[in-house]
Amino acid sequence: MNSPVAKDLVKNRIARRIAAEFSARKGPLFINLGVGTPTLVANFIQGDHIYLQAENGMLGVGPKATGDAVDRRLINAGREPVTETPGCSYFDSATSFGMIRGGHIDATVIGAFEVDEEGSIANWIIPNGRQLGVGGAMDLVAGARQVVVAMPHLGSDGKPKLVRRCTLPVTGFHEADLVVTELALFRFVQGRMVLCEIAPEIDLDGIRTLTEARFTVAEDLKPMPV
Amino acid sequence: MNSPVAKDLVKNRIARRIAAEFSARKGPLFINLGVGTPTLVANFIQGDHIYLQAENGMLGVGPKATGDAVDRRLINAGREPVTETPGCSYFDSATSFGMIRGGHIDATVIGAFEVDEEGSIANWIIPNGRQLGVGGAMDLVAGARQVVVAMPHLGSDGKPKLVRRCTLPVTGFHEADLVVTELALFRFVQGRMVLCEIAPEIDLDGIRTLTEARFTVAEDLKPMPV
Amino acid sequence: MTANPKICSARQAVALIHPGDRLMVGSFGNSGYPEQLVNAVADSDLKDLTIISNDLGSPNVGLGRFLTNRQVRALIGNYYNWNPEVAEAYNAGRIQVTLVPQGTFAEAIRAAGVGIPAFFTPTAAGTDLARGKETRDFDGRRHVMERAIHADVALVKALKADALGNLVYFKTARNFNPLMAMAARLTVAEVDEIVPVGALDPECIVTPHIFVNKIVLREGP
Amino acid sequence: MTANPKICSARQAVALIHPGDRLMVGSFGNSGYPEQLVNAVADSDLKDLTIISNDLGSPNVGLGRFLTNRQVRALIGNYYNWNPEVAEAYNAGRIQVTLVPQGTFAEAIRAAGVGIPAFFTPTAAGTDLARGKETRDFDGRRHVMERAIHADVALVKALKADALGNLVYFKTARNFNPLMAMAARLTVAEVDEIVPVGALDPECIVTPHIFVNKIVLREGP
Repeated sequence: MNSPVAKDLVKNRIARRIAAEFSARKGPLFINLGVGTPTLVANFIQGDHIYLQAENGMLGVGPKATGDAVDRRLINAGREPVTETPGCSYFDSATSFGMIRGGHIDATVIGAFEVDEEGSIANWIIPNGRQLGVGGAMDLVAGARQVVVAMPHLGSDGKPKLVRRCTLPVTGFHEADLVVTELALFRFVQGRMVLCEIAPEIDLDGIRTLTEARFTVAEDLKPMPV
Repeated sequence: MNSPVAKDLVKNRIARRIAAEFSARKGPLFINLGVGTPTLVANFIQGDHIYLQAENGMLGVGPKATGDAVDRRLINAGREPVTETPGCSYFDSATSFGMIRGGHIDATVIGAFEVDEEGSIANWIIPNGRQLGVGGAMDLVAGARQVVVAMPHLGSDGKPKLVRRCTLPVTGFHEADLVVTELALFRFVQGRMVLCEIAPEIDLDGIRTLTEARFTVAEDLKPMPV
Repeated sequence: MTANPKICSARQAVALIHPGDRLMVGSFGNSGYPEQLVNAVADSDLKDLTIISNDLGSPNVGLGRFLTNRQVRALIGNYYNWNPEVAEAYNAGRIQVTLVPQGTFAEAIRAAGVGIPAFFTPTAAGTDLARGKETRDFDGRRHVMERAIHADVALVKALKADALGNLVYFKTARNFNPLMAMAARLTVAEVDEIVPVGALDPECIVTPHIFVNKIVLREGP
Repeated sequence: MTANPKICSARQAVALIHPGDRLMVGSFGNSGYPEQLVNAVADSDLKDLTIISNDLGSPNVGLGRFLTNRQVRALIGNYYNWNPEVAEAYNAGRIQVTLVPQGTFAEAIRAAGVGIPAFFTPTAAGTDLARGKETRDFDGRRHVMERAIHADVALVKALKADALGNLVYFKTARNFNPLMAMAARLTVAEVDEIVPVGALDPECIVTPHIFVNKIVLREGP
C-alpha cells in the first residue's frame, strides 16, 4: 500500500500538526522531543510558553547551534549541538529522568515502529541483531503526562504501522495518547482509539484500508489542517 | 553507684579521647557530630584533614558563629549558628543523607541512653510521652562507617549505661564500633565488646562493677589518656 | 505587557490550599522556612491539614502556629522535640503523628518527586519505626521498604527566583525545600528577591522552574 | 609544603584500576567524558573490564576504544546504537550486554551512591527489559524492582576541581558524572582546571569533595 501524500511532505505536516496542538494549549508547557520528526516540532511551535527538555540534562533547549556556537559539551539527546534559551538550567541524568518519571513533563513526542489499538507502542528495537539500545524511550512513555506519537501512516514496507497488536518488542503498554500521521490524527480516549481528524487526500474508507488497528470515529470528525 | 570522675570533667575527657582517635587517623576524614558531648569533639581535633558534615545539608562546618556572624540560615543539625570553612558546600537533605546512608561518612559521634553488649544502641527516645522525635539518629547509626558513642559511664540514676540488652527502644542493632566513657574505652571486635583502655581513677574490678554488659579485656589493655 | 501569572501574594497562594490538604513545608528548626506563607496559612480558616515537615517549629512560632491554632489533623515528619505541644496534642489524641527517620523522610519526598513509589533502606530495620513495614534482606543486611511521601501543596523558601520560577537557596536554609518543590501537585515558593530571567547562572539553579507553580515575594524588611 | 595527594596523572590513576574491575565512566555520546583517563585505560593492559556507561562512544573512539582493544568482558548501559561494534561483539558472544532503560540506569547509579539497594519504577514494566525482574503493583500500576548499580572505580569528567576535589561541570557535559562520582569505591575526576580551595561558590558545587578520591588535570590544549 502507498500513502497518497508525497513523501517529502510527510514529516513537516506531522510536525506542524503536533506543534499546533501545543501552541493552542495554556502554558507553561514542558516538552521532550525525540530524534527525527519529533525534533521538527520545535520549528513550528508558536508562543513563548513552551520549554524543551533534553533528557541528557537540560531544561530550556534552544535551536540547533551552528558555526562558532557549536560546542560538543552542549548537546541534545540526539547528540546535536544546541543553544541555550534564557532561564535554562542544567542537571544530572537522575534529576532529568526524575522530571520525566515524576510526571513533570507535559508531553513527549516520539517516533514509533508500531502503535496498537490499545495504545501500546513499539519504538525501541527491531530484533535484527544490529541494534542494542533503548535510551530513554521506556522512561519517556512511562513518565510523560501525554505521549504523542509522530510517524508515517505506513511503514517503508507499505504495511500499516497502526496495528491490532504490536508485533515488535513493546516500549510501553497503553501509553499512547495521541498519534499523528500524514493522513490522520487519533486520540486514545478511555483506552480506545478514536479517529479525530482526517487529511484532505483521503476518505474514511481509505483510512480504514491503511489502518489495521480498529478505531471509532469521533462524532465531530474534522479535516486535518495541512 | 557513682563515677569516681568529677562530673565537670566527664564531657571534655570523652571528647578529647575521641578527637585523638580521629587526629591519629589518615585523612581526609569526614565526620558527623551529634549534639551535646559529640559537638565538643571538634574543639580537640588536631590537623586539617578532618571535615565535619551537618545532616541538614553542609559539608565543611566551621566553629560556632558568634556576634555578627550569626545567621539563622547557617546552622548545624542542633540548630546552632555555625561558620563556613574554605571548600565547604551546601546540598539538600536527600543528598546529605545519601552521603550518610551511602557509607561516605567515615564516622559519626553520638550520645546514647544505652549501649548493649551486642553493640545495639538506644539513643532516640525515652518512652515517657514527652518526646516525639528521631531526627537523623537511625540513619547515622545505620550509615556511617564507624559509629562512636560518647556517653557517661553511668546514667543520672547511677545505673550502668552499658547493658546486657537495651531496655529502651533501639536506634540500630549491632551498630556501635567504639564506646568512650569517662572511665573506659571499648571497641566492638567481631561483634564482641572489648575493653581497650581504662581511666586512672578506676581498676578492672571497678569497671566490672559499673558495667552490666559483659566484655573481654584486650591483651594490651592500656591506660586511658586523660 | 501582561503581569507574570506565576507571581502572587501570600494570601492568594494560600487560597489555593484546601481544607484537609496534605501540605509540605520546607524547614529545619525555624530556619529555611517560608515564614510569610506559613503565617498566611496560620491566619486562614484552613483546617484538618496534614503537615509534612522536618519539625514543627516552636510553640506558636513558625510552623508551630498551625498546631497552636488547631489546624492540624496529622503530622508526618521526624523531630518534634523542639515543640512540646506536639507530644501534648498527640497524647491527648487530638492529632496523628507519623515519625519517619530524617534520611528516609528526605528520600521518600524525593521519591515522590521523581516517580519512585517505594525503595529499600537499611535505616530503622528492626526498630519501632519499622513496625508494620515490609522488610527484606539485600546483600545479607535487613532493609525496610519505604513508600514515597506525596503532597497536595508544597510551600518552600528560596533566596531568589527568576521570573520563570527557577530557584536558588541560601546555605543550610536549603534543607528539604528543593525536594518538596518536586513532590507536590502545586508548589509555591516564597523568595527574598525576584530577578530577571537570565540573571541566575544556569549551572547553579537548584530548582528548575518546571517544579514551581507560584512565586511569592517576601514583603517588608 | 607537601604535594596534594589527591592530584595525580592519568597513568597513575589508571594504575589504581584492576583487571576485572567494574568501571563506571561518565559520558553521553562522546560528550562529557574523561577523555585522557579513557585513553590511559585504552593504552593500558587492563582486561576483562565491566564498563558501566550510558553508551560506548563510537568504534575505536572514546569509550569505544575499550571494545576495539578487547578489554571488555561486559557492558551495563542503555544505548549502543552509536557504536555498531557492540552488537557485533555481543552477537559473536565475545561480551555480555545488560541493557537498562536510561532513567533507570541513572537512578540505579544514584541509588548505589546513596545506600539504597533497590527501588521500584514503572519504566519497562511488562517489556523485554523487565524479564526476570520482580514486579509489583503500587497505586494500581505495575512497577519493576531495580537494583542499585555499584562500581569499583568511577572515571568522571568535570570542568573544574578545587584542590580538595569539589567539582563543577559544564552544561550538558554534566550527564551521569555527578551520579557516578557517588557510586564507586574509588572516584577519579578529570578536570580542565584545578582552582584554589575557596574559589568555587559553596552554593554551586555539584559534587562535594567527599565523593572524589583523585584529581587528574587534563593535559594539553
